[in-house]
Order: sequence, then structure tokens, then C-alpha cells
Amino acid sequence: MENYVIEMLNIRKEFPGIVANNNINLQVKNGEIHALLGENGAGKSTLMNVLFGLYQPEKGEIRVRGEKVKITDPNVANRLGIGMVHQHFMLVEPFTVAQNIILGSEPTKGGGFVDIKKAEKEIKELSDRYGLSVDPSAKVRDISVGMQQRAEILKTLYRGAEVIILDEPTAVLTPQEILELISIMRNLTKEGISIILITHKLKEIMEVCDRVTVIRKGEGIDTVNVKDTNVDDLAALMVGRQVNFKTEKTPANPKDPILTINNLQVKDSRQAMMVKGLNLDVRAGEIVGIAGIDGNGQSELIEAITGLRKSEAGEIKLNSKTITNLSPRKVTESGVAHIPQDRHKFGLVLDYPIAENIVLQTYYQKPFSKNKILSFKSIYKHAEKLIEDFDVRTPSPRTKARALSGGNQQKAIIAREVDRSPDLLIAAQPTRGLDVGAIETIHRRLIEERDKGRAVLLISFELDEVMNVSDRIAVMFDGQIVAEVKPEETNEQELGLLMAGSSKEKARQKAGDNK
Amino acid sequence: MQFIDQFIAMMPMVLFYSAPLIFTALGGVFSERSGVVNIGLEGLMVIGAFSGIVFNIFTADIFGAFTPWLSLLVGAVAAGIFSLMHAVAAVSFRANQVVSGVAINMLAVGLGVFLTREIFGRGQTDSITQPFYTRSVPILSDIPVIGDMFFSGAYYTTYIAIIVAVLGWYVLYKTAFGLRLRAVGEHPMAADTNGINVTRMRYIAVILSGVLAGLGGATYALTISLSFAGSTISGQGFMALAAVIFGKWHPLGALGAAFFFGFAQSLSVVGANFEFLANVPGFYLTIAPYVLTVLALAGLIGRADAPKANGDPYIKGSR
Amino acid sequence: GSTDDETADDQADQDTEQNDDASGDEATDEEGAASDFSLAMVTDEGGVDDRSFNQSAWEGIEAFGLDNGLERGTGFDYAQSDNAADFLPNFNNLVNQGYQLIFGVGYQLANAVEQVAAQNPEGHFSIIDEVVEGDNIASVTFAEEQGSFLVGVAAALKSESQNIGFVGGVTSPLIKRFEVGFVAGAKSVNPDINVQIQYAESFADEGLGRSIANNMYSSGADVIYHASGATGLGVFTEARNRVENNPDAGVWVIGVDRDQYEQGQQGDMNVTLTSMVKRVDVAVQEVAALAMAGNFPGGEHLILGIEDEAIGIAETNTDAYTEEIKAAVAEWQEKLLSGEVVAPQTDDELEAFVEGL
Amino acid sequence: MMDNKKLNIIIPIFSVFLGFLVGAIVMLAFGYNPIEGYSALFQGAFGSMYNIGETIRRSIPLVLSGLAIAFAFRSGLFNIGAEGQVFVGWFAAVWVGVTFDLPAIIHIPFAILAAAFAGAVWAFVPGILKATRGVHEVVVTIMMNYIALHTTNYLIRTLLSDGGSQSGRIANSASLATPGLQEMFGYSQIHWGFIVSIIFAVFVWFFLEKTTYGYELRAVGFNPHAAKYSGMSVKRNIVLAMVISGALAGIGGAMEGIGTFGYMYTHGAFTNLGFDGIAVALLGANTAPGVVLAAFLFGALKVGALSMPPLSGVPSELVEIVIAMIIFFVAASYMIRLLIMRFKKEEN
Ligand SMILES: Nc1ncnc2c1ncn2[C@@H]1O[C@H](COP(=O)(O)OP(=O)(O)OP(=O)(O)O)[C@@H](O)[C@H]1O
Ligand SMILES: Nc1ncnc2c1ncn2[C@@H]1O[C@H](COP(=O)(O)OP(=O)(O)OP(=O)(O)O)[C@@H](O)[C@H]1O
Ligand SMILES: [Mg+2]
Ligand SMILES: [Mg+2]
Repeated sequence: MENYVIEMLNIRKEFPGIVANNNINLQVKNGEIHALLGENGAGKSTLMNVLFGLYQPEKGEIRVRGEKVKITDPNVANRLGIGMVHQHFMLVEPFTVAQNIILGSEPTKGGGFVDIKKAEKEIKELSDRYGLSVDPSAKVRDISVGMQQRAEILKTLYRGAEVIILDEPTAVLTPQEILELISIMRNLTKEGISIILITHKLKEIMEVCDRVTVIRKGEGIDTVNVKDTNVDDLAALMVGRQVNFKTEKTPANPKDPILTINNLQVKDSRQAMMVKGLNLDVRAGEIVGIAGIDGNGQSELIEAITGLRKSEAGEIKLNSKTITNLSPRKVTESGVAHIPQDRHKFGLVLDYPIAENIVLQTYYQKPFSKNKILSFKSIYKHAEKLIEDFDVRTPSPRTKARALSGGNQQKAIIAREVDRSPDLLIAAQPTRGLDVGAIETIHRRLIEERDKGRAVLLISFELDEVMNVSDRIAVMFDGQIVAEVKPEETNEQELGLLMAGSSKEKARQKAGDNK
Repeated sequence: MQFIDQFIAMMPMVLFYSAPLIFTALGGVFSERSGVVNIGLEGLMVIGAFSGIVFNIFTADIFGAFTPWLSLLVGAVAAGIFSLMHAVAAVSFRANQVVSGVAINMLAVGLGVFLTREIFGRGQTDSITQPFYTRSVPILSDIPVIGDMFFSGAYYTTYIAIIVAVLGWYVLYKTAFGLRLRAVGEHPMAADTNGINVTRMRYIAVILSGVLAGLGGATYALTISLSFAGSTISGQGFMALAAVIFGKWHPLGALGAAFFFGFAQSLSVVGANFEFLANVPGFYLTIAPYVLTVLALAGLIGRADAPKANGDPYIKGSR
Repeated sequence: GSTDDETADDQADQDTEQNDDASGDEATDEEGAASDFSLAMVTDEGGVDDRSFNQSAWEGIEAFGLDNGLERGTGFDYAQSDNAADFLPNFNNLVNQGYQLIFGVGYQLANAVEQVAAQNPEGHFSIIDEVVEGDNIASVTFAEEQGSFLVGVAAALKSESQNIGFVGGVTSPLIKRFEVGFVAGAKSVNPDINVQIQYAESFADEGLGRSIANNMYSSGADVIYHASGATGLGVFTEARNRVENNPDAGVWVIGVDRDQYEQGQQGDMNVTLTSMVKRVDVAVQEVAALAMAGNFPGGEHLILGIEDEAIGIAETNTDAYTEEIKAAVAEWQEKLLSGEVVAPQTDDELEAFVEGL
Repeated sequence: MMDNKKLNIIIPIFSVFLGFLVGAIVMLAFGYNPIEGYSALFQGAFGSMYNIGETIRRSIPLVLSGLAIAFAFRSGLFNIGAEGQVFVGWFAAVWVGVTFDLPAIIHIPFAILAAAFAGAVWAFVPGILKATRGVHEVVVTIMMNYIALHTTNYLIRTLLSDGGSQSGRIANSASLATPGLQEMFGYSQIHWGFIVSIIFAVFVWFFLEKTTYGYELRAVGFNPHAAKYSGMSVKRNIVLAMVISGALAGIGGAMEGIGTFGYMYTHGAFTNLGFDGIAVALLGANTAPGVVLAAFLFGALKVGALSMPPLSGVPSELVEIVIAMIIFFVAASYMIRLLIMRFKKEEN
């Protein structure tokens, strides 16, 4: 028989109301990268939380290296050499990287005094060994998402993990960071570590994984060898129907500019200049994708346009009327819609019903309220319509936003924003963390909006999204637009280089050589 | 120079006034750093004061000069046990922590006075015969100026309070225990996934806050009121809570805040001695401490961020 | 073991006894003798066991009740107020229970007495420490200024630094009488004596009382008279602490309302020089006697002072309260009784008084 | 699984029951007869029209201070300052009551308005400091409580009397107390304030649940970031929430000023109307109807407590214990949920 390092057999996990896992089997071979694939809410995180001891299954058994085990809490998991990097990072923001890594198994000398020096040394060694570069003494709140993730991985290694679970690690990474992560994963497996990788990105699976287990709506569907399968079959397995990836779209016919930005300068909360004299315009009927590595001023740019952040200099015009430093409400009223990056922080009031979330910017207007009095009748009528049109999967418009899956939360936000028929639609990371099904719908929506003659500004760290959806790609680097390219005339490599700051020419011929 | 003299004269007041606040505020810091809001400090002080006094009265003949020290201990233990209620409600039963804090406050006063009536047959106890006394520290008190200001005519409890504050800082910021405790208050789920027992940490923190608030209450009773009644602890717990926030949830910050309050309070008393204040209505001096605090907050202190998870019960597997 | 402890213990016994009665375990031993007269009192926020004038009033009522063979709960009783809003309900409860004479103890109850008296014209009411118009109301106040005057004399005689202090609770005309009388008395002994005066603006802040006393002693005072309820406990703490550290510190406290000797006990010394004793019990019994005899002083204002033995000063601390002081105080007492000297009650009167010295 | 609506009703009732249970145990432990104790309590609270009147009267200010705190909580703010706001409201109402001479239809609303304004001003300080400087409202409100206590005492001495410890009585035209009503309730202190408090309970409910203002306030309370994103002014809403909360507490003070007492006296300590308001608000789950019920329960217990010593010899503090335990059990309602779940399981 095979030597499996992890075996989860007939696992069943219920939550009040739903069965998140129903008789799921998962068998991970020693030293392999095993993918776990499924739609939003399919039950992947739950299954892994069971393996990591955060949840206790109602049924089923777990074997580690053949041994039947009971994983009652993360400590047990750690002792069994199982480590997990969670979908929502488990890092304490005001702590340093080192403090986060050692937390719970701190090296101490007399009087419980934490020997931070020793810890930082050990961490340095680990990160050199696996090529996970981190700054141990930096505070987590000050470092990039990529480094945060490397810190998370180090956390597991520091505890001597031999099996590492990565829950949607790439959802939050830039292309460069994804490449790094992939090579890291390879290093790890070389060192005999096994990896369970949860991702919605089929290409990644094809690239790094050995085998993949697909689950759908809490049921285990199948486990297949990656070399015996392909993207389309996987997608079909996962969603239960054929999915088409190449988002169909007719060429754009841009009209006159809607958004015009001249020499814009914006500082971040730490008073560092993040947008440095940026120029950009977006025309009616086109989708402009901003490609760039996280932290090159994208967030500040969006916040400046939407009035969430004050701009230091320069001008932002909408339909040739200036909207520089207007209040968010004024900006919204003048025809801008915004799908925010962080849907939980900005996009939704998680404790409000879906319906009330859907009128978040319009509640004070007729028909939703008349002279300051809310008309729940029309609010709910409206909500039901949008839920219908945008196929938001929710028990009822009265359900709290919190209880929806990220995918459906996102659909609700898009419904809200698009429905205001804005002149400019800003979509920041609109498909982050979503499954292919959801992604497909959302991309289709963006294109529909374009075809209705709206200007769409798409910010994404995912190159194929940018390339698939945009009509024009503006590359952002160090607070400026350093290049504009047409998707059909470029490739990921060139974009990658541009995003890394090399000039257009260089990038061209470099990319050219490699072709 | 009158100012200097007055200033020197003030210090002993500042020292005895602040001590109970320091202890109690430290309790608040520990509790809230672990993510458990504790507005029950007032009630915990009541329990500390009550049990300290009662113990003192009944054992003075037995323990003589040791009585106040033992009373202090008893007050701390009693309040520590009492704080278990808050822990059970807030940690195990996911209570709204403000509510259970309010309950603690009401229960403490009710119980304290009820028992006083049962034991003494009236609303307040006798005066204790074995209180703490101010002492001047050998040698140190001989240092010019400094000696007079800090080392003559202060209670040992005050020095203990200061030491405990420094200790608190060390524990919270230098030890593994402290790292875990703060982690639990900032991001309990992260702590949990690192194998830290959130519930246990929070229980410890809350009980610690009880012990410290008990020390605070007992200190007040054994150094200032020397007897217990329903009105003995009237607002000190809330002042301590203010000190916690004023001090930005940092042990040394709380220490500073407590001294600030003591200082402002004494200033309002000593103010009467200054000619130039002689014809200012006493009322202005009376409110001065509170106005000063508000101004200080608005001016220098400004924004303070509570521990992220402060007030949220931790429920495994929810986000 | 001071006199006070004993009264306190008796108090305790009676309470528990009464509890038993209430819970019916035990029959009371005074049947039959009851006359048809009945009296009761409503406490202020201090409560019946405040070891101050509420308690004193209750002791008066009890004494009167027992002397006249009345029964607790039918012949005499009290109602406890935890809050100013309880005053009127308490009165009404007692009225409904049929008590014929009801005392309101403390100036805070003035309004309540006024209302309840108006609503029950046939009932008899009495307000202590305040004056209220009404044919069925007997207002009883005390000449605190007289007692304060005498302790002022004692303070001046005791003070070596000729520097003394007064700590007031919350500023009010009542407390003013204490302050003014005290100053007048002291100045009559030595017109140049220095009197420090400070109000805590609280009756329940021992800490503040302590700070004020600390400040007063530190700036030279050696005798402090307090009229500040629990705040005064802080004054005693400060004095006791000073004596503990230096047996010859020579600092003294003058208590108020009742003999606060017990608060002053420090080892084998006692810092309570004397106390300005307000015999509310005497006042209550006097009014009760009149009422029982059928000539209730309705609509009258009784001012009880030294001559009625309703105001006195404690002489418990014989070590500190020397014969000379006793003698001198007695002298001034005579002057007050004879009307040769009239103790001032307000700042203006005080001014005039000091002019006259 | 049981639906929340049912639970939200059952839990408070269950908590009240448990609270009384603990009280009974304590009484037994100290040799009192719980039945006598509680029947005395009940007598005192509902025994006659008079007692009912008193119970209602005692609840009136608690409804308003409870609403004040609930209102702030719903907007994500903790207003420990209700205590001080009650003081200034009480003062303002009495001041209007004694200094003006107007027909009742104007005088009473004017007095209430003044109280609301005073409370609002008092709460504005912490509000603006929080909004502009990020200063934690809890510290500031605690300080404002003491400032209110001493300031009103001072003003009573200087403005409403010459050095006295009590203001004069308000003009009858400003009084909410009418002989007719009081006679109907056996000469209790009941006054028309109960109507005022109900009106404001309805107002708060409507304002929070039905208006765009309430929608904004609740949004800010739940998630200020999303509120800002969607164009609401977080700062403005914080200030607004504090101001309205303060106004409600101020009106609570007015209920004492022109209702129960008809004057104001210098206080040696806090009234606890504000602090009890915290308990009332939380017992009422921060909803207007809940607050009204919780306040009534409080009123009944506190008035009933007065009859316990005379009728049963039980010290009135026992009621404090009962109240505290009720609040405690409400806080720990999860415990009760579990219990109920357990029963449910055993049923099926
Ligand atoms: N803590 C929880 N309480 C209640 N229900 C939960 C909880 N966590 C998950 N669920 C439910 O279980 C189902 C599976 O959730 P899970 O997080 O495993 O999905 P997932 O596969 O990780 O989705 P995604 O791809 O979006 O991360 C979801 O539909 C959700 O409704
Ligand atoms: N406490 C909870 N109660 C109910 N459902 C939950 C809970 N926690 C998670 N879920 C649901 O579990 C599913 C997966 O959770 P997960 O955190 O993976 O969300 P998601 O869809 O991945 O969104 P995102 O990762 O972008 O936040 C989602 O449907 C989520 O709403
Ligand atoms: Mg997941
Ligand atoms: Mg996800």
C-alpha cells in the first residue's frame, strides 16, 4: 500500500444549518504538493481546519503516517508536524515578524524572559535555508502581504512542520510573489515536506501540483493526477458544468474621456508620497486595467479618486468637471462607483442585512427614503430585484451579509455599484479569493458595463485577469504610469518586467528574446 | 521659594492618593490587554476594601503589626476570587463584557453593605486599629529635597505599587507570558492557531485584574478610610479605568496617569495656600483635577487605540 | 472598649433581635403595656446606623418608645432612605401604617415633610435641622454655632501654633453655622489666631479629607475641626498617622455630631480632642413628650441649644481635654447661656462679631 | 434550533427568575424567610395604587438614562457620562422652572428642552474630542461627571439660592406633577413624566430603526470604514450620537427636576441614575422597548426594596444583589442558551 503522510477518511463536519464536509476523503503522499480544489463555500477551509485541530469532525478518522490520531487542537497538529497558513492571515499586527513566528513556542531564558535575539538568529537560518526572505524585526503591520505570508510559512517551519497547509496563498499575491512562492514550495518539497495547497487558480495547480482532490458543496468528488488532467476538466469537476475561461468580448470602441487625471500626488497615512505626479485617462466604453505590484500606489490612487484620501497636488476630472478632494458622497453622486479591495472592511456592513447593504450609498435618496424616513418596502423590493439579476446566493434579502460566502458578498457589492449606472466604475481586485464560476460572472458583468458605454478602471494584481478583461493596460510603478500597452500586443513576461520598473524598450526585447 | 515648598509638601499626598489607583489601573491593563473589558474594577475594589477591613478588625489582636499586610493579602485574594464571576461570564459564556462588569459593580456594593449589616449590625464597620502608617525610608529619606519629596512620609504600599507597575511592564513586554497575553487581546484566533489556550490566558488575566484591583481597594481602606461603608469606594474604580485608557493600556502609562490624577487632586487642595488663588472661588479648584485631565487628553495624549480584540468574546472558528 | 463600641454593640443586638421578631421566630417581651401613641422617623441618605445624627435620632425614639412601653413596629419605627427620592415614599408608608408623629431627620427632608404634612393635615410631623412652615409641623434646629463656638474656644486654647483648621463637607448654610461658630469661638480667645478653612464639597471622600488635613497640618495647624461626615474620617487618619510617626506631634481633631472618640484612638493615645455633640435624641424625645402630652408644638420652630442640653461638647479624652480647657469652656458656656455672648451664624454676623472683639 | 426571537424573550425572563433564585438563597443563608422577603418586595412595588405610582415614578428617569446609553451603544459609543448629563439636565429644567413665568403648555416643554440642551452640551465635549482628536469617550465622560456634580452644586448655591443647599420650588406651570394624578395613585410622587418617557422611547425606536439618521448611526456603529466609504461623515455621526444621547439623559434629569422633586438640591455624591441607566440599557438589549421594560423592572425592585426592612427585616441591599444577578445572567445569556438547547435535545 502507498505511504501516505496524511489520510482523512470519511470526514463529516456540520455547522448549524449546513453540512460543510460530508464523508470527504483526502490522502496526501509524502513529499507531494496536493491541491484541494472547490468553489467558494465548498468546504475546503473547513476540512483543513479539521486537520489542523481547529474544528472537531462529527465523523471520520485521521491518520498521520499510518497512525490513527485525534487532533484535538492546533498544539496536537503542531506536534504531529502539521502546520497551516490560513486564508486570512493569523498574524498579530503590532508584533514583529519574529514575535509572531515564535508566539506560543518562545525561546526563553531566566524569568520567562523571551530571548528574542536567539529567536531572530534561528529565523534567519530557516529563511536562508528555504529562501524565505523576511525582516524578523519589522512590525507585521509595516510589511508587504508577500512577506507576511513568508512569515506565516516560517511560523510552521519554526514549529518543525512536515506537512504544510496553504489556504488560498496566492489569492493575495502579486505575480512576482506567486513565482517566488512556487519556487519556495519546490524547495520545501525537496526538503521532504508535503504541501496541501488550496487555490481557485487552475493554472497554478497544473504548474506545481502532483495530485488534486476536488470537492463540491461539501462532497468529495474525485482525486486525480495532475498530469492526467487539464484545466477544463478540473473546472468542470469543480463547478459541475463546463466553464469557459477566455472571457468573450468584442473589441472596445472608446468614446470621449470620462476620467482624466493630471499630475496627481497622494501621500499615504504615514505621510510618504505614494502617487507621484500620475497621469491617466479612461474613456467611455473601455476597460483600462492597471497592472502593478502591490504597494506602488494603487490603493492611494483609488482612494484619492473616490474622495477617501486627500490628494496633495494635481487634478482629477470626471466628465471634465473637477472632483479633486470632493467628499466621498459628492464623488459618488457625480457618477463614480467603486468596488473596494477589502470587501469586509469597506464594502459591507457585515451586520446589516443584504438589502440594507445594497442601498449603502443611496439610502437617503428617493425612493428608498422620503424626507429622512426609510421606505423598507422599496428597499427590499429593489434588493430582491438585484439579488435576482446578479444571482446573489442568499437565503433571503434579510440575511446578514456576514453569513454569505465571499463570492456572494462580492456579487452583492457589484450589483450595488453597477446598478447605479455610474459613468466611471472602479473595480479593485474584484475577483480576489473567488472561484472560477464567480470570476466568470463578474468579468462578464464588467464587460457588459463597458458595452453600455461606461468607463471601467480595473485594478488587479492578477495578470491574466488584467490581460483577459482590459482593453488597455496601464502599468503602474512607483506612483506613476510607466507604460501603456494593448493586451493583444503584450505577454505576461513583458508586463512582469514593466511592473518591476524596467523601461518599455528593455522589457520588449527581453521578453522578445525569451520567445 | 513658596512654589518649591508647596511642591515638596504635595508629594506625600500624591503618593498616598495614587497608590490605590495604580494597583487598580494595572489590573485594568492586564484584563484589557487580554481582550476582556473590565469596568468592574470599582466593584473589585469594593470587595478588596471590605474584606481587608473586616479581616483587619477581627484579627488585629492576633497578628498585631502584621495585620495590615495580611489584610492586604486577604483583600487581594477575595477580589481575585470575586473576579472569577467576570471571567466565567466574559470568557466562558461570551457575555457582553460591559454588562457583566456593571453586574460586578452592583453586586459588590450590595454584597459588601449587606454583609456589613449582618456582621456589624449597621451600615459601616468600626475603625481599624491596625492600619498602615507612613514611614520614612532609612538613608534615602536623608537625601536633600528628593528625600523629603519621595522617601519621607510615604506608605510602603505606594512603593510596592510602583514596583508592581514596573513588574507589570516587564511581564507584559519582556516575557513569553506577556507576549501570549497581548496576542490573545489583539488577535485571539492567531494565538489559538499558535496553540495558545485563549480561554486560559483570559481567565488568568481577569483574575490578575481582580487581585490587583483588590489590592487597590484594600490599600485605600487600610491607608485612607480605615473603615468600610457603602460609600468608601465611590468612583475610584472609574478613575482607575480612566487611568488605564489615559495610560494607553500600558502599565507605565497607567502609572503615570494615576500620578497625574493624584497630582491634580493635591494641587486642588494645596491651591488654597497660594495668595494669588486666595480669592478664586473654591469651586474652580474643586473641578480643576477633572478639567486638567480633559485638557491633557485633548492636548498631549490624543488618540489611543485599545487592544484590537478588546471586548469581543472569542468564539472558535468564527471570523 | 470605648463607650461608643458598647452603644454600637447594643445597636447590633437590637437589630438582630428585631430581625427575629420580623421573621416571627420569637415573640417580643413587651406586650400589653403599649399606649396608643406612636412615633417614627425617616432617615436621610446617611441611614439609621450612620453613627451620627440619624442614629442619634433613632436612639432617642427607641428610648422614648421603650420608656413608654411602646412596641417596635407598631409603636415606634424608622424608615431607611437610600436615596433622596425615597423620602416621600417613606413618609407615606409610615403615614399609611398609622404613625401619629413622624420625624424627618436632616435638612434634605424639608420638602418631603412640607408635602406630606400638607397631604395629611391631621398627622403630626417634625423636621430636624431645617425650618418648614405648616401648622402640623414642628421644626427643630440646633444652635450648632454655640457648640462650634465652644470647640473653637477649646481649639484655640489647645493650639500651640495658634493655627487651627476647619474642614467642611458640602458648602451649605448649615455647615456654615459650624464654620462661623468655630471661628468666632477661637477668635474670642485669640483674635489673631490663624484659621484655615477648606470645603471638600463631598461628605464621602476620605481621600480628599485626608489630603486637606495633611495640607493644614503641614502648614502649621495643630487642631482641626471637621463637619464633613465620612470625609472627616480622612482627617482622623491623617492625625493618627502623624501621632504614630511622632508621639509628640501634638495634632488634634475635633469630631462632630457625636462623640468621635473611637475614631481618634491611636495605640494608647487618642487624637480626638473633643466633639461637638448634637443630641438629636434629646430633641426627638422633647418633641415626642410634648406631642404625647397633647400639646404638639405645631407650626413652631424650636431652636435647641446648650440650655436644652441638646448641644454639648464631649469630654471623653481627659488627657488632652485638660481641666483648664474645661474650665475656660465652661466660662464661655456661661456667657452664651446668659446671652452676654451671642455666637454668630453667618459670615456677616461673624464679621460684626470679630469687629466687636 | 430555536429561533432567536423566542430566545430574546425567554432569556431575560429566565435571567430574572435566576436572579430572584439567588436572592432567595442568600436570604435563606442568612436566616431570613425568602417568601416574607419577596412578598414584602412585591407589596412595596405593587401592593397598592400608591406603590404602583411610586414604581412608575422611579422608572421614569431610568427609561431616559437607559435610552441615552442604548442610543450611544447602537452608534458604537459608550456614554458613561449619562450620570453627569442627568445632573445638568436636572439643573437646567429647574432653572427654567424657577426663573420663568409662563403658561404650562410652554413652560414644561421649555424646561424639558433646556434640560435636553444642557445634556447635549455636556455630551458634545466628549463627542467632539472623540471625533476630532480620537480621545476615548469613556475617560472624558467620567471626568465630565465630576465636573457636572460640582458645577451644579455651585450653581445651586450661587444662582438658584443665596448660599443655600436647595433651589427654590419650580412654578406650578412648570411642574409635571398634578394633584389629580397623584391622588389617583394614593398621593404617590407619580407625575406625567411617564408620558414623556414613553414618547421619547418611541422617538428613539423610530429614529434608530426608521430614519436615514438612524441608518447612518447604526452603520457607523457597526463599521466606520464602510460608513466612510459609502459617503457618511463618521465624525458628524459620532458627535450627533453623543449629543442626542446626552439630550436624552438630560431629559432624564428634567424628570427629577420638574417631576419628582420640583427643585434641585446640592448633591454630596452621584445619583446613580446614569450608572443604573447602563444596566437598564443592556438589560433591554439596547432597544427602546427593552429599555422601557428593564427600567420598569428596576423601578419596581428599587421601590419594593424600601418595604423589605420594615415588613420582613431583610436589608434593602438584598435587592441590589438580586438586580446585579439578573444583569449577570443576562450578560451570560449564552449559558442559558446552552441550557435551553440541552432541554430541546432531550425533548426530541
Ligand atoms: N464557522 C462557521 N460557522 C458556520 N458555518 C460555517 C463556518 N465556516 C464555514 N461555514 C460554512 O461551511 C461551508 C464551507 O465553508 P469553507 O470555509 O470550508 O468553504 P471554502 O471551501 O473554504 O470556501 P472558499 O473557497 O471561499 O474559502 C460554507 O458554505 C459556510 O457556509
Ligand atoms: N462564522 C461564520 N458563519 C457563517 N459562515 C461563515 C463563517 N465563517 C466563514 N463562513 C463562510 O465560509 C465560507 C468560506 O469562508 P471563507 O473565509 O473562505 O470566505 P471566502 O468565501 O473565502 O471569502 P474571503 O476568503 O474572500 O473572505 C464563506 O461562505 C464564509 O462566509
Ligand atoms: Mg476557505
Ligand atoms: Mg476564500
